[in-house]
Amino acid sequence: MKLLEVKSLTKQFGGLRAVSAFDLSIEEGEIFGLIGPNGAGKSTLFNCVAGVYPPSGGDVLFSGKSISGQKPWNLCKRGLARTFQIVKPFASRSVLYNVMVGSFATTGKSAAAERKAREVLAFLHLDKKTEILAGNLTIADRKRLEIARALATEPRLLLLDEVMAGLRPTEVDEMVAIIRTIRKNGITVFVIEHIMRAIMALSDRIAVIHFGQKIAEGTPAEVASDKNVIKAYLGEEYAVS
Amino acid sequence: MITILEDTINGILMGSIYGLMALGLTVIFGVLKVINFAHGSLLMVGMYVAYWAVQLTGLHPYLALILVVPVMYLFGYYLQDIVIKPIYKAEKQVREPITVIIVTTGVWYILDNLSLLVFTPQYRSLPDNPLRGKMIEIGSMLISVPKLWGAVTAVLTAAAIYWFLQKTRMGRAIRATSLDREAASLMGIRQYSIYNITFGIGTAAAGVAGVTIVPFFNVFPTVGVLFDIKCFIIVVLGGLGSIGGAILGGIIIGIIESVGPQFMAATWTEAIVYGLFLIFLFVRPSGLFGVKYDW
Amino acid sequence: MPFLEVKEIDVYYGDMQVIFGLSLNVEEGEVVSIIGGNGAGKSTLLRTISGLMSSKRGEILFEGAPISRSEPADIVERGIIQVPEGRRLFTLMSIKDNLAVGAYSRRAEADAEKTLKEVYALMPRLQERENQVAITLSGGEQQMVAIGRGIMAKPKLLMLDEPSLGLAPILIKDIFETVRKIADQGTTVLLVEQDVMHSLRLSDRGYVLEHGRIVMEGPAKQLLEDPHVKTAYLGL
Amino acid sequence: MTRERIQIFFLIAAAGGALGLPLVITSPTYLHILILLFFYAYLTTSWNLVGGFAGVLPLGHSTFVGIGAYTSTILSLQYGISPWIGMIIGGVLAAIAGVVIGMPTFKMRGAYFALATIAFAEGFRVMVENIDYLGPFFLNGPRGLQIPPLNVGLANFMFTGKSPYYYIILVMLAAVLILTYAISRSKLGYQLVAGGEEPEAAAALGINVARAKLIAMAMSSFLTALAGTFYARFTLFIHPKSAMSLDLSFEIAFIALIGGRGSIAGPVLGALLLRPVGDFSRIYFGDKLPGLHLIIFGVVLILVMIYQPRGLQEPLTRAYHRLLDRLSGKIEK
Repeated sequence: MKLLEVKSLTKQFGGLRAVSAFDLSIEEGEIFGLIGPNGAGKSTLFNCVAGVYPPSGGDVLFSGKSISGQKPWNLCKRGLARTFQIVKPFASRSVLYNVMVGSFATTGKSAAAERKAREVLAFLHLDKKTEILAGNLTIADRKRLEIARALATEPRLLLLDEVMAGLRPTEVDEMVAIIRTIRKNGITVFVIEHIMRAIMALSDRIAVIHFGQKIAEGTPAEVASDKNVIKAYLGEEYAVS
Repeated sequence: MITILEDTINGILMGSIYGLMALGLTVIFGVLKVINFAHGSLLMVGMYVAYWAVQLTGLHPYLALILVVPVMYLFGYYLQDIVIKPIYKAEKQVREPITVIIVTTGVWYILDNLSLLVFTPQYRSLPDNPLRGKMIEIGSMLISVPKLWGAVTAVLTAAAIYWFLQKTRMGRAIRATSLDREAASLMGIRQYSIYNITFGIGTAAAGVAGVTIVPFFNVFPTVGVLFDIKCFIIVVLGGLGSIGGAILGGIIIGIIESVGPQFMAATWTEAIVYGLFLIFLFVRPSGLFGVKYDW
Repeated sequence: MPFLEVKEIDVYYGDMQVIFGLSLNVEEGEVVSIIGGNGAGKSTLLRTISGLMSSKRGEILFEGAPISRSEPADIVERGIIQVPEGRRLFTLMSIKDNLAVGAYSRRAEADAEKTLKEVYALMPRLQERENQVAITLSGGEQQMVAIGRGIMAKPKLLMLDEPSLGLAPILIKDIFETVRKIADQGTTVLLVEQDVMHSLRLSDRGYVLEHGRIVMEGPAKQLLEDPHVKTAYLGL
Repeated sequence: MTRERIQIFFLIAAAGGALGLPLVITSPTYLHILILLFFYAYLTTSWNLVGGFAGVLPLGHSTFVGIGAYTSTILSLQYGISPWIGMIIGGVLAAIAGVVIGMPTFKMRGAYFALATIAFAEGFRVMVENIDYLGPFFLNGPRGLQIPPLNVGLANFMFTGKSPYYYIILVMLAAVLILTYAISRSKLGYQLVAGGEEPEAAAALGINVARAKLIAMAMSSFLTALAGTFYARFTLFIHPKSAMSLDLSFEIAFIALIGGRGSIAGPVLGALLLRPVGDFSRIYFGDKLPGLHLIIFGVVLILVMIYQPRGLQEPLTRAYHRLLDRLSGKIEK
């Protein structure tokens, strides 16, 4: 079943068309990757799906129903959670507090929220750091905290915005493993990523965006050998060689 | 009919003076991105400086500008340097740090009550200044001479500041800092000394306003409170950071205040002004001028 | 003695380390590229050299003098000029005023008129539109103004942070040609880029930056041939 | 003895001390000062629900004091309705006003929000000053309302001595503190903190930030209005320049900011530290040095903002925890 469908989505900022007539569909249980050079429109597309911007044209469907123009908090309640490229922890509060904010999305009871939060923290190997202030975490832990908060809202679809940026190679590998387990637990994952190695290893399918348009889509192997993709990333000379 | 015309003219004159009062507030906001809650107190200090300058030297009130402007400039310069700068350094990442509002409120309380201690609550007015109570008669209309001079000064001051910001090297550096602090510092502009200078200019403008008011208005320690909320309203009306907007906003308030009482109890006009202010805050927080800043 | 020498610096963003024991050199008259993906620490490195951020450890020397504790304005006075990522023009000022602010520093001010002529000779389009407000320009034109503003400051060392960012391929070519001309006129250039191909072609030497560390360095030609560069940027 | 036990012991000691104080302090002046101290602690704690937890800077809370004071006073003077009932009605009216003010203003940026709350408060005060009769209700414009000291008794919220007022405000303060504590641990508390600190992230986690803030505003203005009734019954005279003044709004915000917004202890600590400074400098220097306490307030405010931006509660809490550690360690040995 198609969990997320993006139909001919367009987003215009003043005179700039950041995303134009973009189509995309993600099956339930998939890990889907979106890549593209800096400034290609990845984040804009992502933010349109996540309800930050209303699209200028086209439609977004979540499990068959249109969600375009919905506010982020409503999307979260429907089962669509996201992380931020620039992590936004509630810095003055503990790790546990941060995750409880997420788990309160599905419960009104503090005890239940705490139980859920501790579960998620254990899953992400943050259970030894529950009392540390979020502002004092390392970047790798902050990225995990960001995922933990999103998971605590019990999503069906998880949007991950560059969760590997700034991580060291070993940390990237750990993150890949975590995302695989998340999928195994039945959550569909939509990743934007810059680190090619990771996204190639992780995704079932990948779409490539360049100047707001889709220039390729397919399995990692298909995308990596696509002429348009090589040109977009490395310049024409590489494509010839 | 004649009375309404007379009231309108007097409203425009007084309104221009209001605009002059608000000028410093808008200049400081334009660069530091902060609403200086102590602005009314700076006006009060300006009025006292003007008052004493005239009292002690016997100068014509307007000649006192020679003293008032530099004194107030230095006062503002060091106030920013000593009291407000530490907050900016602590909150570098924040574009419009709310803590600065709190600190300037502290400055307001200190200045008002210090002047209460030093000058006592006594109301003071310049005894026989050459402008006192003078009126021009045009037909059957009476126009206040000190307000006329005040309005002229307001327009000239606004024009001078505008010219300075547009045409001089320092003015361009101030505008650059207002638009992008970091990019400006990559051009060799020292952000904090620009802040000091801007605060100095804003305070000096409050001093000029003080000079224009003193000939027809009493000076007392809490006189700033009468004007500061009016100044906030004016700058929001005209567009925060806009120099032309400050004068225009002042004129609007001036007209409402002087023509309004023809139709209703004078105190109701005050309520109308607040209502207008709130409408602007909600509907058009960038003020009358569409662009965010006109410089 | 190298022109610019960065010695073993550690840089933190808040309490998060972004640069780890990084060293590099730039010789006078060279064009040097630093390439690396998003979040590798490229911008942080330039911001540290410019004095917008400070290093917790290590040292930065320019013409032999330590500058790691200097204010940005003092570093500008020494002749290190950065053209920041995303242009960062003074949006509501005219092109002419943007360029004038470029010559704010004392060492640039005296020659401002002469430099302005040079900038206009290099990028004639800017002269045609000198009274236009910066915010109304296209991305490519804005980048030209940003570079022009940098030249107005009379740089000894010009640092460019991703000048190709968000520009169409045809404009990217223009921008790199302009950088080429600037370098040919004798200005030392330190270029930070994701556009590996264009930037390395233009450069004498290059460094590859990953996760806050230099992982490779060498003559630009050699890096262009290197399989790791391909792997790092395409995941092939 | 464990830390928890010591804490409970401290709590009981503080409660016992507070309950017993009127027995020790017989001077009506000092008791008056204490009552006002608790009154301010109550107001700042109520303010803290929006000003602290929701992370905005409201500077017009005296409006709600005024609504509470006027509502219960008019109802009791003109309709013979018990002030206790008027107190609740005033609270409800204030909560409605709070929501009406909050709806458009919570979308604004920080400085504009502060200005808008000032404008609302001042506009409201000016209106009351201009109105003698609001429909059937007699407001008496700028002259305000006098409450004749008749019908002494609990039902009429009127007493001859000061100590009943002391106990009433003490109970109110305790209640608002317990409420704040409960909110800070509830879903709403988490939502407010999250929304105040990182609104975008909060929205992505399913929080309707604007709605959470409105709920907090409604609660805060309701509670603030209750204090308005207390103020009216305690002073027996209200007029716009006292009950709705900008000075009162600012003092509430100042005390909370100096004490430490967003924490439970902060506003109370602020009142404990600053009110006596104000009162005693007024008593001893009021003639010679008028306004001295306000200068002190201003200086303290600036120093706190520069050196302890989270307020005085932060170092004090740290010291308190060290004390707890030392006590529990010593006694265990």
